[in-house]
Amino acid sequence: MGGMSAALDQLTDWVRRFAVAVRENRDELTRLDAAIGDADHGINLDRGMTAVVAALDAESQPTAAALFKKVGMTLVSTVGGASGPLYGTFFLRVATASGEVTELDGPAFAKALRAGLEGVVARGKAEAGDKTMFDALAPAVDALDAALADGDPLAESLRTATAAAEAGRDATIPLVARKGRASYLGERSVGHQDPGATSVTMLVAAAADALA
Amino acid sequence: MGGMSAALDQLTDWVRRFAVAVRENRDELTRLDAAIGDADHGINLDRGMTAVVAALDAESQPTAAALFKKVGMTLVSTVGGASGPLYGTFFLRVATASGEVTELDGPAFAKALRAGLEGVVARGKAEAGDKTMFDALAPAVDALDAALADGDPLAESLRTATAAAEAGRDATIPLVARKGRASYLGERSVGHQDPGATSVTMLVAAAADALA
Amino acid sequence: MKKLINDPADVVAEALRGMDAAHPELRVDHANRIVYRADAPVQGKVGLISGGGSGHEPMHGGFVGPGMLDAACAGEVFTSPVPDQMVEATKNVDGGAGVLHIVKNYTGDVMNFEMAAELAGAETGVEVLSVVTDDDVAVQDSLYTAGRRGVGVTVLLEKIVGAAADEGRDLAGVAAVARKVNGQGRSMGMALTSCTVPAAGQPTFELPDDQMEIGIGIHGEPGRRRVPLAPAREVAAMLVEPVLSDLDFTGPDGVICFVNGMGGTPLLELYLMYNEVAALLDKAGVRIARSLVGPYITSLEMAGCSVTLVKADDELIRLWDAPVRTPGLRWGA
Amino acid sequence: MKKLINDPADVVAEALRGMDAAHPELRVDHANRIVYRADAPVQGKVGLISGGGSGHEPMHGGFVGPGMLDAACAGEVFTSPVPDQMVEATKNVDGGAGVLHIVKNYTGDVMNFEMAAELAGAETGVEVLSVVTDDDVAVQDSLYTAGRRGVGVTVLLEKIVGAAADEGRDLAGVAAVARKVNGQGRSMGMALTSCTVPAAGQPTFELPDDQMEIGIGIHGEPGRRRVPLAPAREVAAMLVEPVLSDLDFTGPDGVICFVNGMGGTPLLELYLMYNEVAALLDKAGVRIARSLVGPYITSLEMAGCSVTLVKADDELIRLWDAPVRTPGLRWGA
Ligand SMILES: Nc1ncnc2c1ncn2[C@@H]1O[C@H](COP(=O)(O)OP(=O)(O)O)[C@@H](O)[C@H]1O
Ligand SMILES: Nc1ncnc2c1ncn2[C@@H]1O[C@H](COP(=O)(O)OP(=O)(O)O)[C@@H](O)[C@H]1O
Ligand SMILES: [Mg+2]
Ligand SMILES: [Mg+2]
Ligand SMILES: [Mg+2]
Ligand SMILES: [Mg+2]
Repeated sequence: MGGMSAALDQLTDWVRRFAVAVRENRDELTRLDAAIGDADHGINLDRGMTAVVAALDAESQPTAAALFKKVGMTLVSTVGGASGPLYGTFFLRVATASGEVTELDGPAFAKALRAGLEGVVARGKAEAGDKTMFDALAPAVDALDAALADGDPLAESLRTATAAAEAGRDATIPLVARKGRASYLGERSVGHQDPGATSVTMLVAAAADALA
Repeated sequence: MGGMSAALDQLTDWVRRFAVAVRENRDELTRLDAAIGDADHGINLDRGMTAVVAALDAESQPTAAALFKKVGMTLVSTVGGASGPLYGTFFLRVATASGEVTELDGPAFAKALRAGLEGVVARGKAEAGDKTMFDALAPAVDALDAALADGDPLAESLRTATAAAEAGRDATIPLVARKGRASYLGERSVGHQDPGATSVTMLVAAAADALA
Repeated sequence: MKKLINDPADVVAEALRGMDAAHPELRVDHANRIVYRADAPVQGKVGLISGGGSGHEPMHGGFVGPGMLDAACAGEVFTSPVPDQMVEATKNVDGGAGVLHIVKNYTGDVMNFEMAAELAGAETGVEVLSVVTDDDVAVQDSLYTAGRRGVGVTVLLEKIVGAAADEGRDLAGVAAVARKVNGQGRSMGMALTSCTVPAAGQPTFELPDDQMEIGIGIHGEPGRRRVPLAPAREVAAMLVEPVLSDLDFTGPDGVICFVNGMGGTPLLELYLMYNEVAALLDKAGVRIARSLVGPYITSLEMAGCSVTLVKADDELIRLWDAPVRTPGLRWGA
Repeated sequence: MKKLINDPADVVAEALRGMDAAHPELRVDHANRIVYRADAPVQGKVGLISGGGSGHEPMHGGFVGPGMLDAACAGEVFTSPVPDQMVEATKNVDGGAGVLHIVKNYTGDVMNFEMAAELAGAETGVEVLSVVTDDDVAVQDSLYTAGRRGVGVTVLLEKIVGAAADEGRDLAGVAAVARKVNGQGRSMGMALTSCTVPAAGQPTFELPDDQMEIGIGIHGEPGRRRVPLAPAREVAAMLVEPVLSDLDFTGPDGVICFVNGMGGTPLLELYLMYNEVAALLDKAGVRIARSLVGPYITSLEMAGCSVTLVKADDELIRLWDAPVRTPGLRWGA
């Protein structure tokens, strides 16, 4: 394989690594949300990803579709708030796009991520520059497509995507929020990094680590 | 006169000086009450004595009985809490004991104060060492009687009485309160000076100043 | 001091204006700071008045109305009202059957109501009886002290006695019900934070972030002891145990269980505390017949709670269930 | 963090246990965190459900009962509940006439209720309509943002719509009343202090002793601007003016005027604020037809208040006056 495609255990590892990252950064994510939201983003995602890990521990999933559907359904059922439907819809769309397979090659993985991104947009109607998770996720998916189109292997492409997510995340700092709770602050949201953009960057980074 | 007896304007001055002392020490009295009570003794007495001064400004009183009755009634009607009935009853009894006169000699003034003290006891049932205003007022009245019996002039006797009140007030510090709100604290009331003993010492000191 | 007020000296007067405006079913005498039910006096019914310092809202003004008080006298914050107010209220709620004064056991309240009862008797000829509530087990009861404070039982008593008066009992009968409720009730309270008397401008006591006060009253006075913060489960035990060891609440009769908020504690936490209290009572073999959860006898913005139990036989339960229509308590008709 | 809780993770579950124990007239599904009126579903009546993050008590669980909601779904503190809860509640309150979802306009709440409505329709065939409250004038309404927040109007709407459902209107008719109330209502809030989310353990924002936040929501989020502390009179103007300039409340119809406490502000101050608000409305030629004063839609222990006005014609007043019997609001029968 060597970073050209992703087997089921690597995909599972992606999810688990994301859970670890959320756990480790729980307080940081919550602190970011306290500044421009309601101080629960880390708590919410951690509750959800803990439930996801428990579900994966309890029962191993036979296909990528089954894996991501389980992840999405569990997040929808345990997170609540904005991130529950957004992350949940993301994974449910990733599941559908992945199909009943046990391995995804680079283009298939990229296609699945793009489907997830489209789910986030369908659910939340965010546009570029609204200061949401979209602002990190969309550039990451674009970068992944571009890198794969350039012939880079999946692993390397995901590192490129992570860098794009990080840049998108950092670029949320000067923005005025126009979606989600932070939008209530108007100009006062300027100067703060969006919590959802931060967590979704961890999601992309976890993929780069797991699918290395 | 020269400190041998007290004319009506001096008696009025006593009341007014007490009002000034209460106003000046309002926060201190309230602070003492915060430690072992409910943080209102200075506020209460200041409200009452402000009303008293307004009443005396509005209408001058023809006799000692009329003067002290006005003071007592005004305090009863405006102070509330424990100190309203206690200070009110004190002045009402002083009024009755003074009689319809325009001047009180030493023994008559002392007799009036003792009647006031007895009113405080009748109303509040405090005994020596209960950590109340009684513990400053009773020694002051006793010292006044003793000094007058020794042949000291009224003015000097009131200075002696003030010293006795101060000593009584200071002696409340180590006591465990057994009456009033401070009694709820039990042993925790130890180490704090009683607010009522503090204000009543100002009352005696005001007499010493006014009747000098 | 962070408060929604104008001049601290005007807090009580202005709050009474707001109460008056918000409740057409009440009548407020602003000069005397008395809240009346609009239709007072009710002919033939024993009149019920209470009163006390302000800062404990909804008590007492919020408990004026059919099935509860006929009038409430508002003092300054944490300061007993004055006899003039009580005399005036007594006159205006007497419907010919006499008036009961419900007094919480604080030196100031007791002395002012005493003076009022003397004056009301002398000036108006209205028959007056007084009942003093003293249910706070945090305070040692003794002939040589001011005795226990009147706290949570006062709320339950005003409701129950209001129903007894509605039933047409005479003054002695109404007073007897009041004494019975007080005799069968006990309370214990705690604080997580102090409160700030508006005119004082700063917290009555300082409480470190990791400490709480056990055995507090309702006037921001410190409690019996200061202990480290503890989980709700342990706090509940610190409140329930002294109540249960002061009076036997077991037996077939059951209790009215009242978990009260001190003003700054959210309902979410009060329900959580109720859950702990109910579990402890269950373990102790005490049956809960009725319950009340919420901020009903408060201490300004103090965070904390108190637990009150009143042993209630069928008669008291019937009186408790009877209709009541006040801003603070309302059920039945 | 000073709270009467055990493990922060258990706050909502344990508070629901307490609510269940304290209110025999409610039924609580603890697995799904749903508060039902004990007799749900009511056959032939449109079912009303709402829900949202916890920490706003008594809303929504305290508004379940005859004349108001049939069920409320409790989320984690300040976090929307999940679709599973809403689907389950929808199934169990449907009495054959369909179910109305009352949703406060927050991205999370709207998305979760949207998913629930999709699922409920697909899974159960129950007819579902949704109405979203968005009354907070502190937030600019725009197609390009999340829009205004749903705050105080939600309380009044749940009461009025509850009465409309009781009158036997059909789902479309009940939803129409809900939209009318929301369209005619506006709110504005302020905070003197922050609140602390139990799981976060520290205040959501720091507010210096001499500052307050104007234009806050109900989730401890900071407001639109931070200004120096001001007297109640000026605070009232800061809240009333933006409300009045967003919608014309003058005219013969009058308003329901709701002064709400954020959780940590005592009733004494809320009545004082009501007095100021009433004076401003009088000056502006707005007639108060009905009023409500108290902590009904809270933000944990936050000190502060909000003002809500709903323009109410005879129909809405009649529905407002209709009997309601819930832990949080109770009058009439
Ligand atoms: N409409 C939206 N589209 C995409 N992302 C959004 C939208 N609204 C909010 N978000 C994301 O959700 C994050 C907040 O999530 P969280 O704190 O868990 O939910 P809540 O705001 O309900 O408390 C924001 O930082 C933002 O990235
Ligand atoms: N029974 C009593 N007899 C005499 N003095 C008393 C008694 N009870 C209280 N006091 C005095 O009253 C003072 C408190 O007065 P104040 O704070 O105005 O009233 P309250 O306790 O009602 O707030 C105490 O410091 C004490 O000196
Ligand atoms: Mg959040
Ligand atoms: Mg005092
Ligand atoms: Mg006092
Ligand atoms: Mg949230």
